[in-house]
Amino acid sequence: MSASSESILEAFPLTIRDWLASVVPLDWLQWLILSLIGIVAILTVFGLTFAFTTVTERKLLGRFQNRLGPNRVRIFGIRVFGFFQPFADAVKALTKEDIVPAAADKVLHFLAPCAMVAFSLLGFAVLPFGKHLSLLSNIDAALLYFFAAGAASELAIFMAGWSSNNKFSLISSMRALAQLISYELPLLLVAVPAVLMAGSLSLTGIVVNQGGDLGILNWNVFTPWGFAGFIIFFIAALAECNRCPFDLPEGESEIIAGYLTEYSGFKYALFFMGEYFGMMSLSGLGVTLFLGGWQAPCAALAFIPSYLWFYAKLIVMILCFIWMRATLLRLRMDQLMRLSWKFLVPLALVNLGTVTFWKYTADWEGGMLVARWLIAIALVILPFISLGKVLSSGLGPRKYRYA
Amino acid sequence: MSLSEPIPGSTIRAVHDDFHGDLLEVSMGPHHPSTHGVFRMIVTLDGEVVVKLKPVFGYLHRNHEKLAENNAYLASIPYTDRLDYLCSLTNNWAYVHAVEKLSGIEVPERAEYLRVILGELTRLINHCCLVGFLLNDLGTSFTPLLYSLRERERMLDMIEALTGSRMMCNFMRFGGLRTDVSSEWLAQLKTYLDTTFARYLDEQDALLTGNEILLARTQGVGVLKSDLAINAGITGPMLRASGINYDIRKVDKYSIYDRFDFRVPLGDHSDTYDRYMMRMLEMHESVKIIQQAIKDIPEGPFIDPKAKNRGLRPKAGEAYARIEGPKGEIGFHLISDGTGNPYRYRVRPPSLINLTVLEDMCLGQTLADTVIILGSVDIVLGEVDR
Amino acid sequence: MLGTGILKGLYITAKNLVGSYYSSERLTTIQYPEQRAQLPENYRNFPFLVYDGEDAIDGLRCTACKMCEKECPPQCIYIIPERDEKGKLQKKPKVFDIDISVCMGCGICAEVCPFESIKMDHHFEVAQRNRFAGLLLHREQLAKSNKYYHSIRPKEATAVDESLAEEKRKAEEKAKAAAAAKEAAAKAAAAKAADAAKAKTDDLEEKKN
Amino acid sequence: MTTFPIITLLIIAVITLGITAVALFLKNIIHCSILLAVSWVGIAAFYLWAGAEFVAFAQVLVYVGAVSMVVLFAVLLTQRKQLDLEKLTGTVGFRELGKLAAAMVATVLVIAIATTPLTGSFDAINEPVITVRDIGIQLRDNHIGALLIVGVLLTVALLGAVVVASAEPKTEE
Repeated sequence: MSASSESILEAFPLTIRDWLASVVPLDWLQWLILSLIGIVAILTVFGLTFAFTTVTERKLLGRFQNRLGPNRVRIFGIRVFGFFQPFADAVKALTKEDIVPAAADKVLHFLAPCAMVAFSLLGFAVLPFGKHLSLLSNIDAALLYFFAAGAASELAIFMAGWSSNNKFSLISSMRALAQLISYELPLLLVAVPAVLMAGSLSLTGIVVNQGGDLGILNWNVFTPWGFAGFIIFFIAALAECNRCPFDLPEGESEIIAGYLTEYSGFKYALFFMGEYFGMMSLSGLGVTLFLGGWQAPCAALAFIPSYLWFYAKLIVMILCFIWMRATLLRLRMDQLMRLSWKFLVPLALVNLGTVTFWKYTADWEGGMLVARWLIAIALVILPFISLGKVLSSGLGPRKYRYA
Repeated sequence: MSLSEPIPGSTIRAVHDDFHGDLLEVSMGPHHPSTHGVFRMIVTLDGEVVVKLKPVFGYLHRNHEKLAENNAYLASIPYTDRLDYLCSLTNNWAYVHAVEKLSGIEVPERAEYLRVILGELTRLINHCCLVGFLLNDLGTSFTPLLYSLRERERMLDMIEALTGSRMMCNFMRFGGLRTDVSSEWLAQLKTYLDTTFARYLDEQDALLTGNEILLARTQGVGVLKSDLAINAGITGPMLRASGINYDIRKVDKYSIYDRFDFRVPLGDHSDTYDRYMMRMLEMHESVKIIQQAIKDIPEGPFIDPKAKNRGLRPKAGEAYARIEGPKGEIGFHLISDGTGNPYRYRVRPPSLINLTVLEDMCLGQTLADTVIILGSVDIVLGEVDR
Repeated sequence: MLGTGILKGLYITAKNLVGSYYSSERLTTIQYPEQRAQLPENYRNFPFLVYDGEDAIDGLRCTACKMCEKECPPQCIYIIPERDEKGKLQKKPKVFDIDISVCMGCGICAEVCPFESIKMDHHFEVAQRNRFAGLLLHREQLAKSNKYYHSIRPKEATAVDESLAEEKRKAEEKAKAAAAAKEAAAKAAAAKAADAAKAKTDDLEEKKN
Repeated sequence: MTTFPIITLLIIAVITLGITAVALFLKNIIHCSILLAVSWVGIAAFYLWAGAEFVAFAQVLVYVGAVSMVVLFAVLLTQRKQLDLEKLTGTVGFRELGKLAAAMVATVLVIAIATTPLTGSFDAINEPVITVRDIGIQLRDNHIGALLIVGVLLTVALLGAVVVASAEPKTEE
């Protein structure tokens, strides 16, 4: 993408930032202003996205279930199909009484939601939102930073579960820890192929590697190992942010609200903010690794600024999260662990094999290219089918006799 | 109290044990989102595995039977609506059936056909409700439950147009029904069953019966061995899921069920998945029965004119009559001493009796499974506590 | 193959999502305060008293026979009949209270009432601020005109009116017949009396001659 | 990473040591283990200050992500009912033994610090910025043996854990 063909919109946010920074005399103060503007930009964009994701989730869930979502909130008489709901929720969360159980561990009980939101926000620092828009674009171990930031959120959940001094919270924090640790492995393993192909750990490098004249076909998701990797990534991301088929830590029908039981008021809202930020940062990573980050699907559409493409793909992935939540049942704890250790991790390891095969046969041409694709697809499908058979052995719809 | 020996491997041991660590006693209390009403289970957990489960109920006891002893026979018909408030027409039918047997009242042909139609319609409502609640316990955020409730609402609207109230129908009288059923209502029911309900059944089937997570969560969970089922007096879909062919419509051939050909599904593995499939397959059978009944329903009186409803004084004696309710065998045992009030009025509640084996099914399973097993037993607290 | 069941489930929910936007078959939500569901005619909620003519209290059909009070399962009806100055029972209820916090809307009172005077209402917004006084409806609040009865239950109201008219006609015929019979009897009695008198006068004349 | 003057090094050192000290003397053991995890983040800050991002992020990922969980699980599962500590540590002999062990560890540390030749001045850290690619190449060329052994060791440990966990106890039918 040569600079000349860039639209003025592309670098527009940068010009504002540099103009604002130039106002300040001292250089270290300038560095401070630059990073502050970046942080404020991310917080506003993703804060608003969080607000409107909650309401779109409730409206979409409603539509999935053939009912209308919330449409009653009215500001100055305008109803806008209920999209003022997040502001009403915010006011409710702020005004609700914040009950702390007497026997609770006050310090941890207070720190848990703050830690939860803090850790899930850390992930946004390295995501390449646009061609030039990335807060810490000069870090070359960006992917490792992302997983380091995500890994600490288990600490927050444990603090919440333990400090509420409630049996259900304890069970649920145990479940949460086991689930998060066991699903971090497939998440890491499935990110390695993208790094292998791009040759660098930095996320901007991975996105640039997915560019090229073929446009959409260059994205990782349209290679055999990329598609398998994206499916595993999606399942692992669902588990990492406690979303539907894996929302055991706060399985409503079993242990009420799990580690959230003893929280109310703004702390409860903070937990949800943490969960949604985690969901957005993970789908941001998914978009960067597999869906070509800020790459436009084809050269003709390149005039739309790159950060809009990133945002569109992010929204599509969040809608898939909501779709999963509307349909899938919840797994039991041991099945959840078995799915990760006996199904996703082996598949991810095999995926490493396919990607090395894919990389070292890059120069096959013509007939050999078809062979390359077939072998790669076989390397992905066969283990999936055999492991799938092992996993669901003895389960299946049954024939019934009639008396 | 459990009739069978504890399942091998489930460690029955002291709650407080320093070496193995304490067992966790959790009260899934009367105020719990998935206990279908005010029902409490004191569950002792070893990690996630259930070691002991003590059901506690009685929170919804309304003294139904003593009340009936002080009321006239006609006056306690509306109270039977409130026994199993999901299917009030079959409760009415069971009570009216018992009083007719006690006082020897005849029921005309058309009334029998109408009773079968309404009874099977109530079975459809109850089963589609249960399938929705069972899957709601499994964790989908309300989606299959709301599809079921949408269909149930349509059926309840039809019942409301006929009897005046959605759930508290109070529609059956000794010797027949309170009012006649118009032919447009029957035609509307027939078209509804053929089109919308059939589509709902296929959708629910496609959405859930092949779903891998449902298979994993329900197959092999909460197994109820057939000998334990017989000893504990289990009836209804739970018994047939354990492979025992006992359906009162076929055994007693009461009312005019011998004129309809319908099949009774049986399960082989007697686990939660079979109990869920029993209800799905029974729904198909009930739709068949209703269509046959609508096709050849005769004209004639909807109630036996000679039957005395108000101030009925059956001669002294005693009678027990039962019908195949959606949850199992619901029976009424009436003892009359010749006066206007029954001397003794006893209800055989299928939910309560099916609930007695809950602990045997849950031993050795995890906490998450107890919720689904309770859901598959299909209890309604109005009937359990009376 | 693993996963096909889940994909089928996802397809169904997607179909419902799309369906809910255009087919009214799927989207069944009624926005209650603005839109109202059309109540079926047989719908019953709480009882009310029907009165004919204009004046609510005089036109009441109820004759305070206390049949409904006796038959009501939760015993929530309380009737005191009117007494005239001499203390003789009148065919009008002085006090007719229904405690709708106890009433379960079963409709047995409407069924057993021989005079078609108590019927089941369609009005369901009965919330009150005060649980005791507010929900104890007196005769004035219960009484509603026959025209209102026709508006909520057209078929049933017309059937009731016909049966009442027919009953009235039969009653008049019986009254006419009874009146005719009385006259006939009176005439016959008079005739008999006349014959007897004539016979007596004949005896007197025979004795005289 | 831009090089930072010596002051930031002191700040990080003070914070980390402070947190670790507090962690040692707290009564509530859960608070201690969580503060321990925070002190590991402090150590990662040292690496960041020195410009070694890879090691810093690895440190946070491994320690704060996984090892802190192991510590918390251990603390949780062995939660003693509030027994008084004297009875636990047994006779006085143990206390003497404890002091001896502490002294030995201290001497080893002091020798290690004394003998390592410190590079020139503290402030001008201007060594070439090592990118992850260079680390990769170094690992591939000079330390390939060590890398393979560690890789095999970890895989064996992982598979061993999976096999141990997957073999349900035979008693369960």
